[in-house]
Amino acid sequence: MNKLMKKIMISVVLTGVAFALYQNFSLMPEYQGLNEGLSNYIIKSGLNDTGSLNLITAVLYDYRAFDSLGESTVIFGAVSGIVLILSRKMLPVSSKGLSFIVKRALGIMTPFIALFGFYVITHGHLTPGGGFQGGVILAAISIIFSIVYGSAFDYRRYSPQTKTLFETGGALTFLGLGLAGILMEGAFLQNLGFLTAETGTLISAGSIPYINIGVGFKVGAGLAIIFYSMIQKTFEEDF
Amino acid sequence: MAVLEIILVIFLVFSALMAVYFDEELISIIFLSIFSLVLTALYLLHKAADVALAEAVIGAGLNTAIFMSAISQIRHGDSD
Amino acid sequence: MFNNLIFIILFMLGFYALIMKTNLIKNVIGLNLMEAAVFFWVIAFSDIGGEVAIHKMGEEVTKFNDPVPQALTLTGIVIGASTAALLLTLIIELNKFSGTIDRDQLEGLND
Amino acid sequence: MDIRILLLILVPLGTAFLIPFIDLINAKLRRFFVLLGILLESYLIISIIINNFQQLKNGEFFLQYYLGGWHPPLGITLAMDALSLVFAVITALSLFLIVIYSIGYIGHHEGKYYVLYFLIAAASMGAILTADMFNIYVFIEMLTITSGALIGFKRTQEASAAAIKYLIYNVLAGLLFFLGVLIIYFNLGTLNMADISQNFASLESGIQLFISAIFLTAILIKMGIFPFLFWLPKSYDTAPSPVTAVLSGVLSKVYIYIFIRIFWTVIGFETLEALNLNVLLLDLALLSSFFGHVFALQSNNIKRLLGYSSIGHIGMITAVIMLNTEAGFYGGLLHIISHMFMKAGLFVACGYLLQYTRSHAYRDFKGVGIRNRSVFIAFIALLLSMIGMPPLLGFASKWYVLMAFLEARSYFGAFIVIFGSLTAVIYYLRYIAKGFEEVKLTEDDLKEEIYSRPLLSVLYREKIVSFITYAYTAIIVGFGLGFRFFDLPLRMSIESLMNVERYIELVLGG
Repeated sequence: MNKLMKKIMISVVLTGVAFALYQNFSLMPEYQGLNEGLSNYIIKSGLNDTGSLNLITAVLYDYRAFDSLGESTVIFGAVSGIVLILSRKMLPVSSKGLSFIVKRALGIMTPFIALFGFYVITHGHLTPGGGFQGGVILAAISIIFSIVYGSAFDYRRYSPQTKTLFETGGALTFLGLGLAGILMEGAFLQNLGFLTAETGTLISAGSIPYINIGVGFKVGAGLAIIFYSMIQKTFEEDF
Repeated sequence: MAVLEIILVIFLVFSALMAVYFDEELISIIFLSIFSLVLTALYLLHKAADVALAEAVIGAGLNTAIFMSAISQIRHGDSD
Repeated sequence: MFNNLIFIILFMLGFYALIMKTNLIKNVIGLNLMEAAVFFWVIAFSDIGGEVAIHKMGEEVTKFNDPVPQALTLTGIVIGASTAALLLTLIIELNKFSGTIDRDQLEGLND
Repeated sequence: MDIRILLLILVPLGTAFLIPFIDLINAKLRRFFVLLGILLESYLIISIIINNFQQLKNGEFFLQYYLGGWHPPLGITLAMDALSLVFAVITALSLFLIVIYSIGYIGHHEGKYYVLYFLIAAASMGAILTADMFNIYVFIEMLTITSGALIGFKRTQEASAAAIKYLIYNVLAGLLFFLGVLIIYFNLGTLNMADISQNFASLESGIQLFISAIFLTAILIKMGIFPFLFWLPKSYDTAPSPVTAVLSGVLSKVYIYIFIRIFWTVIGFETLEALNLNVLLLDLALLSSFFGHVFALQSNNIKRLLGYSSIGHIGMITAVIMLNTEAGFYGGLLHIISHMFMKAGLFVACGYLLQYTRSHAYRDFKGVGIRNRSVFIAFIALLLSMIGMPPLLGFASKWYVLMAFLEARSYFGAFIVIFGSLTAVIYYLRYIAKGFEEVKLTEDDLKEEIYSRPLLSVLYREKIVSFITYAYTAIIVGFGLGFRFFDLPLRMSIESLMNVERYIELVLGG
């Protein structure tokens, strides 16, 4: 009875909240794009300013690069927290993994997945994608390995220390490029002018591709660490 | 275009409903993954390619893997 | 109008799962649904019928979709994924001690 | 363009990034490195104050930094006025003291602990210094994730449950904040705080109300005001003592700063008044304060009690700030400073006192005062300051708060201040009396207790821990005698807070 009352009350509250939200959202005027302000400027002169064809990458790694630094710091913090909470000294000894055919097929596919990941990372300023998306694809390789070959395979090849090295290396690359911006151009995370080449080529857009590479390594290694920390306990019980 | 969008939106709401409705966690997670895929398609329809790519790799790929690895080690019922 | 309705349906579904479901994993799923609802609304609202905000070499496009909300949403998606991972980690750790992930049973165990 | 305010964020961030490297090379260097980082941070703060002291005195203090070389409203701008300076100084001082305390307290997983700690430092500095709405969101999420992980640091069932609760509430608040920022962007096309402030009045009142309500919900959850206070005591209880000191000493104050920035600088108090939200908020905050003190009365756990009392004090601070008078700001800001030192000091002292007890419960508090007499006296001094005894800092700040309430003829507020002090006398005296109760323990009992407690609370360097407790007590006593010291910075910060046009002009024009 008590539970039913609670359910009814919460449903009433939820309906009320939904109604209030709907009322308020219908107040919002139809968005027609803005004739002045941030987005208009970026659409007009984003290409000239940054040399990046992809304007979203231009926003992420040039106009608002500090946000991206904060964002990768959030992942760094999450990784540290997860490793702290789940740290166990147990080495994951694996199950045998899937069948021979699957392993062979994956062996053929892996280079292409890695290639796609690197493509997404390095072409962040030309096509959709960038450090974050490509980094997740790289982490996915690690995840697929642990499913198909059994978890110890990837673990033995790339120890947690290596992954940590990649992760902090990526973060420090980002920070270092920012400091280089202070030294060479005068402001933190300013686009490095001397790296700019002809627009539309791979080595254009100043420091954006290099930041992308740093972020890609950071995110990939960090997410792989998260995944490996989370599957460790299963194997502890297998003993 | 509009028809495709409506179909996708119906799928979206349906998969979200199912993800909430089922008590079994595994089914919920699979529906959440489907939800992310449909959302990816909708992002593409709305001309947001970067967000679509991010949603595809993070929402449908990584989140599913993390959720699965979480439920694979959760024991039920035996409180000690 | 249409998008607002979808946003509210998804948001409320997520909120319902967060409040009413006692299973902690379902709560995290609810949180994810709420995040997805917000991000979907942002993208759908900022769609003004233009092209993807990427220049193509040798082509002049006059109308782009606003790139700034998309960049902000990307940040939000990544942050949401890392919070979900941290929450699930804590749930695993909680389950190791209590053997349950049911909120009602946990209330009884704690105090 | 003053690079030091950028370095205030980058130094802790770089320290956090480098600690895993140092761990790989030689883990013994870590502690030295941590100290180096925090000393550099303190040096930066001190040099900012000394170099700009004249401007500070004339009320012209303002520093800013354009990230990426983009001038506002295009890119992200860091801005520091007198209000941010006051918050940055007290935050840095707290962080400095608690880092030294952590060196004495944390004996396990030190590497990851310091990484998360320095990320909190970087994020709180960032949230204080930035002048960009979305940047605040990023830093808030950073604070949420790092502090959530640290609440689960003890790795017990209670700690994990508390951390999950904390994270769910705070992620929800962060999501609402994101929605609010995006709605502002869709209406005004900008993310710079000064630019938003300039144009906010031109919006329709319905949308103004909507945006204010969303931000209000988000920040009230973060601060722990009445309808959303349920995550707070549990997480304060289960986190290790230095983390609790950070949570109550730094995080809640950073959220109050964000609250002030958003509702005075960005949205503007006139808007709140026009929407009739200020009266509602004032009553809500006072109610929250009342409930905090009442819950504290029935609490049987010292750390949870301190958490409830934090709710009471933060509600009081919010209420007195909501009066929007000069006296209100003076009392509120002074009480923020004094509460920061008192609460952090109390948690720090608790970490020392509760090292030999099985739990934080009331019955286990027996005999604590006899075993560690000098630290317990410091603890009592801090408690008396919380109550508001005359020569201590708590008295001065509570006096100004009371005067502000009486001046504004808000008698309910004045009643809450006195009620808080009176209930505090009751619930603290209980613990002081219990602490001096004689306990007959044999050697074996003591040994058994030591081995039964979780490994993490073992203190390695008791001297450092007790020294920091004395330092906090010295601050309370010293500044309590000389609370006029805060007169200049508080007047400066109130002036810069009330003068929104000047802030807009400096951020956009400078």
